[in-house]
Amino acid sequence: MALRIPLRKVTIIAERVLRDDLITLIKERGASGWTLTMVEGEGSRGIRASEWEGRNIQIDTLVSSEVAETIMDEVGRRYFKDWSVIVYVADVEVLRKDKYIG
Amino acid sequence: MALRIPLRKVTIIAERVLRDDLITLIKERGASGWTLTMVEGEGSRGIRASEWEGRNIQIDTLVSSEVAETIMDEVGRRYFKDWSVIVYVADVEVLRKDKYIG
Amino acid sequence: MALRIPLRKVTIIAERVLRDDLITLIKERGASGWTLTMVEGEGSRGIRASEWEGRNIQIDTLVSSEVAETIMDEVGRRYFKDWSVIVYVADVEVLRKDKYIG
Amino acid sequence: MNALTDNLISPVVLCFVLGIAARWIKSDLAVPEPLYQGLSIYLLLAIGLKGGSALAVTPGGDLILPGAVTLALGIITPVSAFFLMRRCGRLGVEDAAAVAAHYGSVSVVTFLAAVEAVKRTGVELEGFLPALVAVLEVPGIIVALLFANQAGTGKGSWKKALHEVVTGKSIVLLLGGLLIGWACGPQKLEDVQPFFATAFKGALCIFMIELGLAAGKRLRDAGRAGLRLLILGCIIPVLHGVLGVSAGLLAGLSPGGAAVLGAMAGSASYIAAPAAVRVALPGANPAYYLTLALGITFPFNLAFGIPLFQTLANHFSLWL
Amino acid sequence: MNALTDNLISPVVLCFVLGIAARWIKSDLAVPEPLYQGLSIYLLLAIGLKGGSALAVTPGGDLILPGAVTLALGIITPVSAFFLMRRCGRLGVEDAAAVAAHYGSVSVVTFLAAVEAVKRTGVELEGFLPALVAVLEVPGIIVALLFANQAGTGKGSWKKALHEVVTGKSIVLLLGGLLIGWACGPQKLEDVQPFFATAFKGALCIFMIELGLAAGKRLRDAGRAGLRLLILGCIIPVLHGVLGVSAGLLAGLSPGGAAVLGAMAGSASYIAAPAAVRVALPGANPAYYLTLALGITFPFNLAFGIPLFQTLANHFSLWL
Amino acid sequence: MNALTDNLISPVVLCFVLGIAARWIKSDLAVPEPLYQGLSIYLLLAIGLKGGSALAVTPGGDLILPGAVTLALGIITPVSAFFLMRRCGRLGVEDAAAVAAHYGSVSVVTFLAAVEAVKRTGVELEGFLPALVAVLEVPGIIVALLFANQAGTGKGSWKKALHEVVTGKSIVLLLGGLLIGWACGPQKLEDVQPFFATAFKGALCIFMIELGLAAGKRLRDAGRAGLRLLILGCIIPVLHGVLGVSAGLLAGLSPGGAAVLGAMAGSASYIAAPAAVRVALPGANPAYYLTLALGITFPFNLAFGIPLFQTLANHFSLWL
Ligand SMILES: Nc1ncnc2c1ncn2[C@@H]1O[C@H](COP(=O)(O)O)[C@@H](O)[C@H]1O
Ligand SMILES: Nc1ncnc2c1ncn2[C@@H]1O[C@H](COP(=O)(O)O)[C@@H](O)[C@H]1O
Ligand SMILES: Nc1ncnc2c1ncn2[C@@H]1O[C@H](COP(=O)(O)O)[C@@H](O)[C@H]1O
Ligand code: NA
Ligand code: NA
Ligand code: NA
Repeated sequence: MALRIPLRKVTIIAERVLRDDLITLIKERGASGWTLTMVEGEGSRGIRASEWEGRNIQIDTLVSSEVAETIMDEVGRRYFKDWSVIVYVADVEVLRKDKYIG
Repeated sequence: MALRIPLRKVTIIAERVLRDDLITLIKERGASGWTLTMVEGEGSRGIRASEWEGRNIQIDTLVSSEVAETIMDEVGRRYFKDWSVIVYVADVEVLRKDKYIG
Repeated sequence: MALRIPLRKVTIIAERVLRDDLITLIKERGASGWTLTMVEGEGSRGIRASEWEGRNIQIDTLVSSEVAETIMDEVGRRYFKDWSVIVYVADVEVLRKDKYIG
Repeated sequence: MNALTDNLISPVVLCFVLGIAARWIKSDLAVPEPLYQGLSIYLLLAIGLKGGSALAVTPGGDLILPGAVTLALGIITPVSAFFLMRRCGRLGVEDAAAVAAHYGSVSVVTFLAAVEAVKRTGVELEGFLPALVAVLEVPGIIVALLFANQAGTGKGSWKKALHEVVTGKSIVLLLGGLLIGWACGPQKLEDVQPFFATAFKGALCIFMIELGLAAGKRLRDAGRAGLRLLILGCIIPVLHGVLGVSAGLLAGLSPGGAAVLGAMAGSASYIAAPAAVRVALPGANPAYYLTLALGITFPFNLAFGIPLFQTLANHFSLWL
Repeated sequence: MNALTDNLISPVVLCFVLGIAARWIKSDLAVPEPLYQGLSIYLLLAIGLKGGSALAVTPGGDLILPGAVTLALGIITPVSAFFLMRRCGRLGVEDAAAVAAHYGSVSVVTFLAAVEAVKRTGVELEGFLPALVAVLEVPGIIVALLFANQAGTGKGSWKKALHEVVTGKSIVLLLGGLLIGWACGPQKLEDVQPFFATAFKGALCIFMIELGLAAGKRLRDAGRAGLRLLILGCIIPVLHGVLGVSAGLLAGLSPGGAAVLGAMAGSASYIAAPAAVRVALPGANPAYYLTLALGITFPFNLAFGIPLFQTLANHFSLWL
Repeated sequence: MNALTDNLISPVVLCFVLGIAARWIKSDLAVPEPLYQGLSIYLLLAIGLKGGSALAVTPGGDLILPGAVTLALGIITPVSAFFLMRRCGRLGVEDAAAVAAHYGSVSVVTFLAAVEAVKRTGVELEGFLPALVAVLEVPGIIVALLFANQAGTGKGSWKKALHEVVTGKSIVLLLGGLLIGWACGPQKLEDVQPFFATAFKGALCIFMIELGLAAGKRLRDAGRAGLRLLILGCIIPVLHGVLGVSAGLLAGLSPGGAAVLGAMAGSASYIAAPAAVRVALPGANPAYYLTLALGITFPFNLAFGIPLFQTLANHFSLWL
């Protein structure tokens, strides 16, 4: 059986202007990688600058449970008031690289 | 610990022409938001108009368990016969906005 | 209640050059479909040709638990040493098509 | 024969062939989708502007007969395509209607290729022909969808399909361009001519590469559609083309204009029609209509149809 | 009146109208984002090159007064916009500052439309005007953000906002183009003129379609912004425009140049400003500033502002 | 020295510098990927068409010697680059082979810059040079990959790498363009010249901005590659360039043509080679080959290599 580590996948969907900030944030809080997708979306907020500016971004990062906790809390604290942002988390099992490279 | 609500993430992958219809459908059934990604794909159906028309769309919506139920059922009923569509659902925990904005 | 099958969603994030290879691989190992998204990302590896070549790809495929196992193992074995690739898996419930088309 | 190869050896046609060849050798050549969409915006607007500025200097009376004849073609061609597909093609009602919608409408690129071919022979052309493209684009699709509706097989949304056709970007840009061109007239358009007129044929080359890539993909599927359909994909354009040429000459068009009208009538839409058909007739199999329109009839017209219609128009015109 | 309709009946303006109309009938017409971005790179670079090559042949002394006057406009207009929005528009400090940043900066497309309008009347224009666009782009945004900062409501990052404005692609391309154009001079630019100069106005048409689509979206929201703001969206451009025209004439610009400077001062930025404001003033409601800049003031200037500034510049110049 | 700055002060080169500068100040300027891809399709096709139409009017015999000499360069340059990288660069077999593949192939943009530079001096050029670009593109990559294969370190798929090179879009468009241009001849190409020829140099400017942005990114990594490699990245182009100039003159090319062939030989591919190398030699570190090709050798050639090759070609030709 393939060897896997249970991790948490934190997903952040946000306005495009926050791109660099969010990447810095998750890396500072302990994420070793991230994957970004350009998306569109609609949520509870009204008209947003991003409508003109273009699409939203979705950042997925695979992290440990504790790192997930810190990232979510930090994103909530920094961005929920003024920005169009949502964050959610899910369980995933990640294939261990060392087993194959080692 | 960051406060989170357990929700269901419903994912619909479909031909591009269904875009507006699907968004209307999920909003009518109770979704408060959605995120759309342009994707490509292959499934059990053969040649599709969308090959010429371009890529598929993927719609993710975070909803309660009951809303997920209704949306999935409705999508299946309306589109499974004639269209290239799949739907699946997964568990996620969404960070509560009120805790930060309040 | 909508009828659903519990399946595994295998997600592969990789350099763009591996696109055709990976699709062939997952189909050979038993996947009946796949969905591909263009993404960007950063991981444990350093500079990659893909920086110049452009973005990464993300392939999601809904498969049975056993197929998931084989695909993950195979991807790890073939690509983990030399390529920029990660693989993870999650649980999802997929709406059964036959119930609606039948 | 000489006219035939002469028609084929042009940058525009050869770029189409390059696209097919690239697909064939499994090259990674691809025209990015946003660029392809940008080019189609450009081409449609350019055609509209050109036609519109010609309309501005054409007496209204000269347009009535050609317009009426074009409208008639838009009603007759889907009907004949439908019955041919039912009888000879042995398709079901929904599939036949879907195919008919494509043959009832018009392929803008076939129109352009015909205009080029005629111009290369030094023959004069009516400037208002792009306006006829706009006239021919919509009715055929509607007529064809009526068949499926009548047979009760159209499960898709009619209202949405109609909206799709009428507000589709190809008709909006074509009509919009016609109106702008007509309102501005040739003089005020002069500033934008280097972009929309002079650069036009080169831009068309890039577009043709993508069409070639797409047609190449379809050609590989052509086998699956069956010999029966393959043959129909060559007969229908000839039939409709002859009809178009004759109608054009009777309506008083020049031989060149009649040849172009023939190419228009003989062509099958692969931009406006597929979108509308997918919405209105989701049960119809795209393998049929896309393969026929893009994989067979378009290359057929490019290679054989257009020179044929030119020859016919020249011969027929002598009898009038 | 005749001058007014004459100003409106041009391919560039009508393409904007086409965009609005397409949005209105819910057409699926859309300029793909990469193409839109590509066009904006092209337009900004082209403007810069043109202005730069003019700078290369303009004695430095001729630039001091117009440059100083433009800088002054960049400081005065955000102040007046801020107070009008606070008093008459009844907006909060953050929202008023956000709107002021837009009116303090300049809309490049309004500039282009004004240049076209003046050229169509056969009047000569100073070639260095694009350099004034670069001068006017940044200061107004900074002044406006200072208001919010002073009031302590700017929760966003100042440093990042400043970086955003100064290294934003619009200023980089404009300044870069100016420098390249200046370094190369008219002669060395000759090779790239067919692309950057001759094709310019046609390319602008495609850009205008997208602006029309975006403005059409905003126009639908205009109701929500309230009548009060709607009226301000028409009064501010007139006020600033008159200021700009007068300042231009006093600085020794030709009537044509003064009219263009008026249009610049009267315009509201919708490329550089929104990005900076979103970063610096995240609490400000984009509904206000985007609707005003793109939904109201831009079309207003296109239709009424520019001909008004032309007329005023002609009249005022007689008194000097 | 004067010739040097004169070479550098051109819109094309300065747009490259603008790209580097924009990256340096962390501007958000970016050429969207689809646009960049579209531009590369355009440039390659345009080069092909031009070369092809020249081939149509060149006697076949005139091509044999230059073609043979170019092929020889395609075999010699990867070998010399491989050994220099092994010995002086102290790279492993796989990394050295990867770098050699880049130096063995040709950079299309360096070719274009060289053509421009020569033309600016008023010197005539052989029209068939683009055909030599096509000849030089592929063999070098294959030769270089053979080294790794022989050493048994090439774990990647050989077959796939070969397919990648031969059917890669750059070779398909170049060869396709050559064939189309040759089949059509100068006359039939006239219609597409405003798009493919007149607009060419302006479009190249936009492409150069993106290359500048990419090179700017690489320049920041250049430190990591080590001084040793930096120096090699400047020595190899000179070495290969001198070889190319001499070979060109011996093959009977004009001094201008020989200078261009020198620039071609001295250049390192950064479009075709990286894709093939990534597939064939996944273990090779892209930091080496991308930094050398795009970060060092390309700017080096643009600034110093091309004027050097021009001077050498002029001097050498006097001795013949
Ligand atoms: N219920 C939801 N399901 C999926 N995506 C959502 C949902 N709510 C918000 N989003 C995404 O998050 C972005 C910001 O949401 P908001 O801050 O609520 O405007 C939206 O543009 C959507 O892309
Ligand atoms: N097993 C699968 N795994 C992932 N995506 C799938 C799968 N099956 C279908 N899809 C996606 O759903 C779309 C429609 O599927 P279908 O209706 O089966 O043709 C495809 O184009 C894929 O994007
Ligand atoms: N921790 C992570 N979370 C999310 N995505 C990741 C993570 N690590 C790597 N990736 C993605 O996988 C790609 C390859 O990773 P790597 O092989 O580690 O360079 C990256 O470019 C990212 O898109
Ligand atoms: Na037709
Ligand atoms: Na202003
Ligand atoms: Na070389």
